[in-house]
Amino acid sequence: MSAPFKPHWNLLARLSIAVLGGGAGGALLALWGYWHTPYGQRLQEEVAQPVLFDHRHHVVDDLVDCRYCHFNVERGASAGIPSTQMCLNCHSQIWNKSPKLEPIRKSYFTGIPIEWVRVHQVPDFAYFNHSIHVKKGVGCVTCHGRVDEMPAVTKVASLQMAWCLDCHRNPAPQLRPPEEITSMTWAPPEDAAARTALAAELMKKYDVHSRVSCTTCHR
Amino acid sequence: MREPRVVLCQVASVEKLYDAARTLQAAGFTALDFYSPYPLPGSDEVLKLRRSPVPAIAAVAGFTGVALAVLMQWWMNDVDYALNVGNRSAVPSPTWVPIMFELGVLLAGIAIFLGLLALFRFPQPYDPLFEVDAFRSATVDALWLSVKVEAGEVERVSSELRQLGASEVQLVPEGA
Amino acid sequence: MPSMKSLPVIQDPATKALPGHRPLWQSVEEVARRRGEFAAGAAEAPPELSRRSFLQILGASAAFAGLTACQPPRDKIVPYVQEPKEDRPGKRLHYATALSFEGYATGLVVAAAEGRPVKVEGNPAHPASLGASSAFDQAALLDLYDPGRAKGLWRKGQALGFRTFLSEVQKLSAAHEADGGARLSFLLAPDASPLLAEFRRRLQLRFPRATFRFWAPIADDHAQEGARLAFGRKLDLHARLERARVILALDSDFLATPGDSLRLTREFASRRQPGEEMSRLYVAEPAMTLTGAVADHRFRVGPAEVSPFASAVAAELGLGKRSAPAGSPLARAAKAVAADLSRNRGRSLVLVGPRQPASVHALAHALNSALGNAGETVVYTKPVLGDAAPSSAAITDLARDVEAGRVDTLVVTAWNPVYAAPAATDLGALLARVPNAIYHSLREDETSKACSWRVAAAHPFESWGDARGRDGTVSIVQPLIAPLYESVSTVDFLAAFLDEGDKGGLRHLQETWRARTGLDPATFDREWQRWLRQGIVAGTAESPVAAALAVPPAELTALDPPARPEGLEIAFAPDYSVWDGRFANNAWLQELPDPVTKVTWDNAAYLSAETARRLGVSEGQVVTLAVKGGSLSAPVKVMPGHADDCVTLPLGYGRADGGAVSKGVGVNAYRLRTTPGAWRVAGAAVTPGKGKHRFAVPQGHFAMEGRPLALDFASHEWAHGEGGGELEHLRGTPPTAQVPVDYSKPDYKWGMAVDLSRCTGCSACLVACQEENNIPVVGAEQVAKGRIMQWIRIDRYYSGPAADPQTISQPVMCQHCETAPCEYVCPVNATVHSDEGLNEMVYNRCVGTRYCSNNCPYKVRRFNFLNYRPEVAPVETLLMNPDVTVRSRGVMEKCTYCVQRIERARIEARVAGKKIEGLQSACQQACPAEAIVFGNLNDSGSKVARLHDDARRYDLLHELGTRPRTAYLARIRNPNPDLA
Amino acid sequence: MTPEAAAAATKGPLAEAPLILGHPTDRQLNDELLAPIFDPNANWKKAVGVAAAGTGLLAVGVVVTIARGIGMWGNNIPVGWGYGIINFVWWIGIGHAGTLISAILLLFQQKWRTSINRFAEAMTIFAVMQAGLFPLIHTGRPWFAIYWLFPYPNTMGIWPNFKSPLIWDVFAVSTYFTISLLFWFVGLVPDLAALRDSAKSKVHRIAYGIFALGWKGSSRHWQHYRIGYLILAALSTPLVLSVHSIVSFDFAVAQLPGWHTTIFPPYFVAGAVFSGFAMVLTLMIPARAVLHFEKVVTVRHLENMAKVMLVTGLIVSYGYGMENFMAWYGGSAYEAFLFFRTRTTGPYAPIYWTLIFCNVLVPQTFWFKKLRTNLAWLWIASILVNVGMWSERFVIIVVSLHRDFLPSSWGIYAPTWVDWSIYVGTLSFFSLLFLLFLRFVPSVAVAEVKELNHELHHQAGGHA
Repeated sequence: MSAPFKPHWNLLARLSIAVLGGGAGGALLALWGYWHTPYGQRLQEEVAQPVLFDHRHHVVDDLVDCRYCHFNVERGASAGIPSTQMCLNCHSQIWNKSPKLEPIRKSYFTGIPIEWVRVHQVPDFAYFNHSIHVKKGVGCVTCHGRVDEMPAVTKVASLQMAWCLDCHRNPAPQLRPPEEITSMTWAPPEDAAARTALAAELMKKYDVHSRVSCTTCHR
Repeated sequence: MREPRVVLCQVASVEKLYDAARTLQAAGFTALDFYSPYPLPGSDEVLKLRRSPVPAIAAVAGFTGVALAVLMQWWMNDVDYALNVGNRSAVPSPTWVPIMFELGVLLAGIAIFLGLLALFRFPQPYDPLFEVDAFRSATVDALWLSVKVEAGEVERVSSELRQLGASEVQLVPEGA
Repeated sequence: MPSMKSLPVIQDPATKALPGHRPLWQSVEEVARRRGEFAAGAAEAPPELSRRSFLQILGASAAFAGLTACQPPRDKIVPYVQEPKEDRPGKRLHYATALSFEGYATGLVVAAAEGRPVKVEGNPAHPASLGASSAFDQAALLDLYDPGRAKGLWRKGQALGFRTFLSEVQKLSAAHEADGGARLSFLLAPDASPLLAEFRRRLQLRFPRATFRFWAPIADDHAQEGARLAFGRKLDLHARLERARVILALDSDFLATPGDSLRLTREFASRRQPGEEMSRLYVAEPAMTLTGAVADHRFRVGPAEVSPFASAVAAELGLGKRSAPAGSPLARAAKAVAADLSRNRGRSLVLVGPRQPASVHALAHALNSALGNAGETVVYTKPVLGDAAPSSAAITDLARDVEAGRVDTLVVTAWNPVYAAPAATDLGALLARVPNAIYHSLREDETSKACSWRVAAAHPFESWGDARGRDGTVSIVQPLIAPLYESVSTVDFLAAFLDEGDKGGLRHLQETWRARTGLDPATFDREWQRWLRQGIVAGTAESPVAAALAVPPAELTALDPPARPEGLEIAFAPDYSVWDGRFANNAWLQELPDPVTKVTWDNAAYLSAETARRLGVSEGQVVTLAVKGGSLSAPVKVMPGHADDCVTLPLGYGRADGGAVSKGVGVNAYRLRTTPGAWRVAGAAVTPGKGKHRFAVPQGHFAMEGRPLALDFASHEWAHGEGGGELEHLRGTPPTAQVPVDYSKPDYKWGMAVDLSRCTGCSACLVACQEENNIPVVGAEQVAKGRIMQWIRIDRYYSGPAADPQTISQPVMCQHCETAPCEYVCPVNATVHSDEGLNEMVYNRCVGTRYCSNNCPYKVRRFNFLNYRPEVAPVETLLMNPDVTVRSRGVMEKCTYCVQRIERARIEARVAGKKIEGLQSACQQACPAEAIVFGNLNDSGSKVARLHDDARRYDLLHELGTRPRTAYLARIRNPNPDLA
Repeated sequence: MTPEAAAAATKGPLAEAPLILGHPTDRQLNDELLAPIFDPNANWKKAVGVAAAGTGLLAVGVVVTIARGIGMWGNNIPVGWGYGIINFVWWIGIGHAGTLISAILLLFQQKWRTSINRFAEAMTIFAVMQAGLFPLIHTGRPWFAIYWLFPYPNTMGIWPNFKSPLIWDVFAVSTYFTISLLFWFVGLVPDLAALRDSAKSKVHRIAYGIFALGWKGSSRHWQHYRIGYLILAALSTPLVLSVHSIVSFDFAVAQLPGWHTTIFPPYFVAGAVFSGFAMVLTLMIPARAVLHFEKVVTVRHLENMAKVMLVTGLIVSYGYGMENFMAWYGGSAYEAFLFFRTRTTGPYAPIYWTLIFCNVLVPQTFWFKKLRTNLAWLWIASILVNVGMWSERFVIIVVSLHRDFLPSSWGIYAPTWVDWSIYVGTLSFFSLLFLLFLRFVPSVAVAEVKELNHELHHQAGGHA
């Protein structure tokens, strides 16, 4: 009776090989998968802001157009975060006593700006410009989602390069008529033919071309 | 005892080994195997083994690798994101060749290795044969022969083998 | 601090930064913090985690599994409390202002992003700029953000608030009023500012017995004196090179003259096209200069032989009889030059440099009038600096007064007298004796050490003022940002002695100008706005005066030039990088390769190979130069084309307390300048020393090895089409395996053309590029290792005899090859081609294999071998151009044709539904010679397209089949057949 | 009188010396060849200590490089590649002998291969491990390079550039390493089993038992094993040729004078084999003495290797000749300048002449049997050849780069202490691995030697 091993070693050996191989592969796969999960992309994270600002209320109830507060969206790279002054344009009249607006009044009188927390961020080496997108018929909702249904603004698109490329390669389906840019509810025609027709028309109208050269975004 | 038992014996030389095998086969015992420290010329014929599937495995894997390489390079650089790289945009491109070759070899090689493991049922550190202490010489310098027999015939076969000049004739204990 | 409450609307970016007005100041600070890393366009607050470390963690987390759960903290967004009216996040605002240099202003247009100046450009409306800018102008931005700037107001090491300072000065002035300021003395920087002149007038009224002296280390009082000799009064000379066909420059580096270099370069370049009207330049000078390098004939003469040469020319023209021994090469040259000059009466010009004695200047005036050039190629005006012209004597006079204890209060705005004054006077010790030595300076320097009061000066970009160009044109200097540190503008500083220091520069300015113009308030305000917008006050240029010789030419030619000195002569020269030393703490300029010698971070004792051989010294050997009253050990550098028996020493190095950057760089040539303002010192003894010095020179080899790289042709060969034939083989589409991509479809096909006939090698483009593209400075050691980062390289090649070679300089930046060799070797697709034919470099994709650089035949790629931006002060991050990614360690970079400008222009044009127009690359915009032209090759009407079809066009390394988008135009020389 | 000499004396000078001396039984062979594992040499520990210390240098160098940047090396513009790539190519080259010996000689049925192939394969694997280190650490941002170089679907939606020879390298080197490792391990299995079965101590039996995977020498296994092993060999043979061809593409595909050379692939491969055999000799000559393998690793083995070196050396020399001929015949001024001025008289001329001496002249001595069979000279020559091959890579990489098209951008390259410590570090790491190999793994293919023994004696008609 001199075998160096006992019979159950056979099972043991095969198991351990399976575990080692599977483990390594699994780890890599998990690592890769992470960036494709909502967590990795930081989607649907409700971010606490210094002021309890509710887009639903302002957009739906008060019918304030996006461009009223995001004044720069048609002219500049960044859409523009409203200044304290802008809040008070209305709130000096209405709700001017509301405790919810205390931070606003504080900021105005001390002159210390409100520090909002960033939700949509592209890396600094990616040069995104709002004005050109808006001018070429890309609606707010396309990237920012139904802000009018968000108590607190959350990210709905990954903002990863591959995601950008989808549209940059084939802009047509994402375009909408100029008057619908800020609309939260506009949808392209149901009927496929009409949809493509409109897309083609808009492509012409806006003179949109697909731009996928690196320097379009990286400089 | 339905389980067939294995009789194991050491044989002095290759010629003797093959004689013993042939006699046993003549007697209807075909479940034979030899054990030697290095491959024995002709053993395949004596044992009447079928052709090995290993070459087929290698071929399939190899050509898969080549095809994969072509598709990968073409799709990634000329379809999915067709960048203008120094105005060198020929399809098919000679630049595909190195990776076609490498990927083919890589897959073939890995397939052969895994194929062998599968064919051998490896890893298999334990084997009832190892219970026979003298059998350790099988990988060092001795030639061994094993034959599967019905429990009833162990004795007959053993004596047969001794007559054929085999030494160390023993019954392999049942796999615990 | 000066109050700025009354700023006009246009000034809001500055008001934004009002100190004590926290929020916006803070928001500037916020912007500041975020610029250190990959900087984005918008004006939100910084990521807490620096971009680089973020990327590294990202990479690491992918590399080593397990870190996957790392989520970068979220940024903050800090909006304004109140938007300024005209500023919007990401918008560029341009302000016209002016920068004075040696008293003369150059009009500038400065671009501000989020309220911080980020780019300096020339002001096309300004006669001294014509849209171009010099390396010094460009580098002013780095001075503005220099963390080593002087901060605060100090008396005897104790800090004074601005108010306290004012009241103290008030007391002081009151005390001096008693004796009419007899014991009060001013040592001022030369400045043509009308406002300051007005102040001086009022100060003289208040302190009739006070002394006002003007001083600068480098003054051209010889020229003034020469004019006095010739015309009986001091006059400014203005060359009109666009009219000159034959130019004789006697030891005159007119292409690098303060206040005038840009205009002169532009005019000179405009006449370097082949053809009848092409100008011819003769230069006689000791050391090779920018001007000498572009000369058609350069005569290698020591500083003392210039005068005999001049008289020889004069003699040939029948003025005076003194002439060099006939038959000597110089005599032959003089003969030919004279002949050429006389052939071009009224179209020729004789210029003399400040290094030459007054007699030579006088002689030149005589020649010009004799040749009928006065009023044609040269006009005279009354001196723009007027009484504010610097005089070299000032320093000795002052020293004498102080010595005699006649000065209680000394007010210094002149730049760093202690450093630049002759060692013998030991001004440092003297100033220490003055009870109240008040030094107003941008930086803490040698002089600050000696003075009891140290007052930090506000940078011109931070203060109100006015200034005049060399032709007299007035510009209003307006601030672009509130002072970054506690400091006082020159205006407020001098006003303090009129007890008006708190009135604010703007009010002083407006009151003075309202008074001068006598306009009614309404009109004045309109005018004022126009001045600010245009950057000039129209019609303020000095009008030419008819200058008749006060004495017969003969007398002038008879003036004795100083006798030929014995022994070795040392000639001092302002330095192309640090001038007289005032830019010594500016890293951009320190690392700017000297346009002639290519040396960075250094000066040296330059001499000819022959002289070196005779002295038995070798390149880099440290020698001791001794003259009467001073000695200095300096490393030797052999300069091709340098005259024999003399040494050239650039000034401005070897700073003891010049700031962190300048420390230990070069040797202090002022130690040998024993008489103030002296340009030459004779009888120098040279003793070879032991030490060996290693110069940081980015260019290693100066011969073309017979390769067709920087091409030039003599005008007559060119006329006979000999050159043209040769160029045929160097242009057009070479046969290559690849099917060429068709770039005619997209709207734009970017290309560049570089005209070697125009390029003088002045290197303004390098600094402009560095500023525009956030290019790091690496320091002498790294430069010596071959790791300089500038995207443009100005190659200098010598040909002909080593002792007296011809030179040519060739700017080389990325050629944007259509079949780029760098691209196909990159394993990660980090450098590829855009649909408009740009060779794109994607920093954030680069992993740094450096294969692209190896395969680049032009070697124009630059690699971040180390982290060349170790933690930067927040204020330095303000400098960054937000449109350009700041590259991290391990990343390749190179010229992008200013793609950020292209994309900005594209977006603005497309938003407005127009086509891109008037787009310039940074180098093109700065170039005074208009040698670099960038634009759209698909627009056949564009200048660049025309140049690509020019007969002189050729491609660098054409035979490699790289199809570069940058074309070169061969240089044409215009030699005198008689001297062939 | 040594046994070799005796053997040679008894037969005529033309008769081949035997591959196995004496008539050992399988058991004797087994015990002698496995002896180093069961009773190791007393000095082994000391040697390991030294090698480990040297490996520390490697660690230091790598850490400094990654922490501070490539700037810690001597690289610059124009010389973008320096020691990093020189060593990469050098090590890869050395790696080639192993696969060549074991695969190609196997296909050609060269019996003398058996006693040295294991040794050579191990050397291959360890050399490739050193080589593989460099492409990664020489990049500016290894933390990205380590995964961006592979084509995996990523959130950026972009892919590697398959036109770049560096990507070919990634595939070639990783394939080469994997295949060599498999080939080596497959060959090892029977010997591990032999170890398991001839070991005295339980520990050894278990340890080797695990790696033997349960091998019992069954003829049913030998059938698949033989064909599998043969095909692996058949695959490795072109692989070897491809790998160094691809490495040579790193240069040949570029357009730099001195790089853009069509003869590179064949002459890189020959050079690789050349240096590989040199390294085998450098290691084998002392090892065989220390481990007492004279019986199976006879002078004839060494001599054969010398012959191979002579041949490959001649091919390499031919390569040099062709390079120069083409530089002259091709009529490119840039090429001519590099070959006839920069290389021969430039600042790095001494290195160029070293390479000519070591790679062209030294191997010529192998024409003479006296020198071929003189172990001392063989050993020195092998070291000289390795020096020569290193210089060749230096000349190709640094000398071509430091003076290319535009004289204005010519530069000079000088390695730093980090360069040196990494280079010395890899040498030590290589030795360390080798020492471990000699101690714990049968360094001669025991099973194959037994098989050979078996064959020989059947031919000889004798019987063990």
